Amino acid sequence: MEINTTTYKRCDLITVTGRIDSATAPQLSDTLNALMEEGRFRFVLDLSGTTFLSSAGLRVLINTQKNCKRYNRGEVVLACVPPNIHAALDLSGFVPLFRFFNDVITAVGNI
Amino acid sequence: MEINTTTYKRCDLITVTGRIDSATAPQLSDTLNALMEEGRFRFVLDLSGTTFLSSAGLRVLINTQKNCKRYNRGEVVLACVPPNIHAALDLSGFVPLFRFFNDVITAVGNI
Amino acid sequence: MEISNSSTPPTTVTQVFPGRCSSLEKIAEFVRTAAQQAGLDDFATYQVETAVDEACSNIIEHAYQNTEGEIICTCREEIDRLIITLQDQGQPFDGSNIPEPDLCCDLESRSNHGLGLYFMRKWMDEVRFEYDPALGNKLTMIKRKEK
Amino acid sequence: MEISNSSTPPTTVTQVFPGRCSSLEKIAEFVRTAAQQAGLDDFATYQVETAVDEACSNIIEHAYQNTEGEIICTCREEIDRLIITLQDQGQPFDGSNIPEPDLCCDLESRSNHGLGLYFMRKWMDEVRFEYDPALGNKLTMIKRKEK
Ligand SMILES: Nc1ncnc2c1ncn2[C@@H]1O[C@H](COP(=O)(O)OP(=O)(O)O)[C@@H](O)[C@H]1O
Ligand SMILES: Nc1ncnc2c1ncn2[C@@H]1O[C@H](COP(=O)(O)OP(=O)(O)O)[C@@H](O)[C@H]1O
Repeated sequence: MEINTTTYKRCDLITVTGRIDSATAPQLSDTLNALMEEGRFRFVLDLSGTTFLSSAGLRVLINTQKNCKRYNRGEVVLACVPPNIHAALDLSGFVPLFRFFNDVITAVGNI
Repeated sequence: MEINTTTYKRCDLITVTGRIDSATAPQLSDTLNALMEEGRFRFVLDLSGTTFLSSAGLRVLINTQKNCKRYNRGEVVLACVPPNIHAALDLSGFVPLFRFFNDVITAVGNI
Repeated sequence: MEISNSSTPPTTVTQVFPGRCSSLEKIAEFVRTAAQQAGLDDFATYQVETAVDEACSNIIEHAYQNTEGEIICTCREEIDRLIITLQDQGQPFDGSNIPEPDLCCDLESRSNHGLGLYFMRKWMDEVRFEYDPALGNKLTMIKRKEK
Repeated sequence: MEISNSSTPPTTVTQVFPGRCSSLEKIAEFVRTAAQQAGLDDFATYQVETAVDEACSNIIEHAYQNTEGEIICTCREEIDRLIITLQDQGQPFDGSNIPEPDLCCDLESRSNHGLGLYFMRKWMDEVRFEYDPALGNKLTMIKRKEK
């Protein structure tokens, strides 16, 4: 898994490439926690290059979403979610808990 | 010239393809004025596909920038400006009057 | 160790992996190859990969509790199905009585646990837990081929 | 109407365009082709295209004041330069005494006019205005080839 972070005035764009499983989810969690400790709570997660997402990754997503939405201070939105991963999010009941965007620009523009 | 407008929560992305000259500048002006009348004052102009920009187009840019910046209500930023067009903006002394971004996402994220 | 017999079903391949998170990617590759060879489509393959990843993550985390141990993974293709078995020597476990998680829509009250078994059950056609004091845990998961 | 003679310099091509904004794109193509054939690089070609567009826009807007009229455009390639002339029958005009615009950096006080002649002067090596009561306005703009 590779994580790329781009910080904009408005939000952070987190691009995750490869697998998000029990081996790699802690790294994603660390990245997001470090940003939240700096007071950043608006995240666009670009999953276009994510090939796999297990419940370990789902746990990071839900924890981060809870933390961001608290005090109305931010939000995690998901961009470019591949069909397999969307199916996993759907089965987990996560679809109503996140906003989804088909491309990164729209996500960054609407967060 | 073709103009495509995408409205985001945060801003409008205006993609201009082709020539901005005395024949087509009024159309760009109309598009921007209509948006400003709806109270929208944050514009990302994606010039990646713009092949030509004359003083008629520069006039539209400066007028819109003046209007947007008034009362601190917004801004025009320029994205993906081709070298020839950047040279025209530079010669006109417009470079200090606009923020430039190399890609649309960064522009949308920072406006 | 990889054991494989003839190339028309039934076909059986077995591989042993160290029970560590760093094995998950290799286990996924092993299972994905077996699923593709069994003719499962991309989504069914992804479902199998997910179920196996969840099961192995649980073995590593809960059965072995992050101590040393092995996971023996066997993929058996039959004419109409792919049968995956995972064997470990960790703490005995029977997941059959664990209830489904509550997938309520309210963010704050959503638990961040319990999705692993849920994925296994929803995305495989059959999930069976067995324990034998000599052989340890044996989890069998079956995915039927599309008719 | 297009007149062209031999293909080694001097070469002269002339074309007549209706003095309307909708001609600007065709004029640009005509001039761009001549500039490319004269061996100007991409940026020099863009500079010529800009100067001609500005000059023609002024003819249409100011000389003809959006009434009917023609613009005769001639591109003459010499060994070391491209010479563009634009002729019109509109109101006589001599741009030589028009001062440079004030390119101050303050947005609010920036004028949105006066850039046309400025582009022509800055991006061409020579700009000359002539008026003849019989022939009308003749604007000559010269771009030297890179040595
Ligand atoms: N192989 C196993 N060995 C021991 N306990 C397990 C095993 N698999 C699952 N469990 C128990 O079942 C619970 C539910 O598992 P699961 O649905 O995968 O969710 P999670 O791992 O997120 O808690 C776990 O919290 C754990 O207590
Ligand atoms: N061909 C022309 N005929 C008559 N007046 C002209 C012509 N070209 C330019 N002018 C005058 O010179 C002024 C400056 O021209 P220019 O630098 O192109 O800027 P702009 O067209 O933006 O005013 C014009 O406003 C106009 O009054």
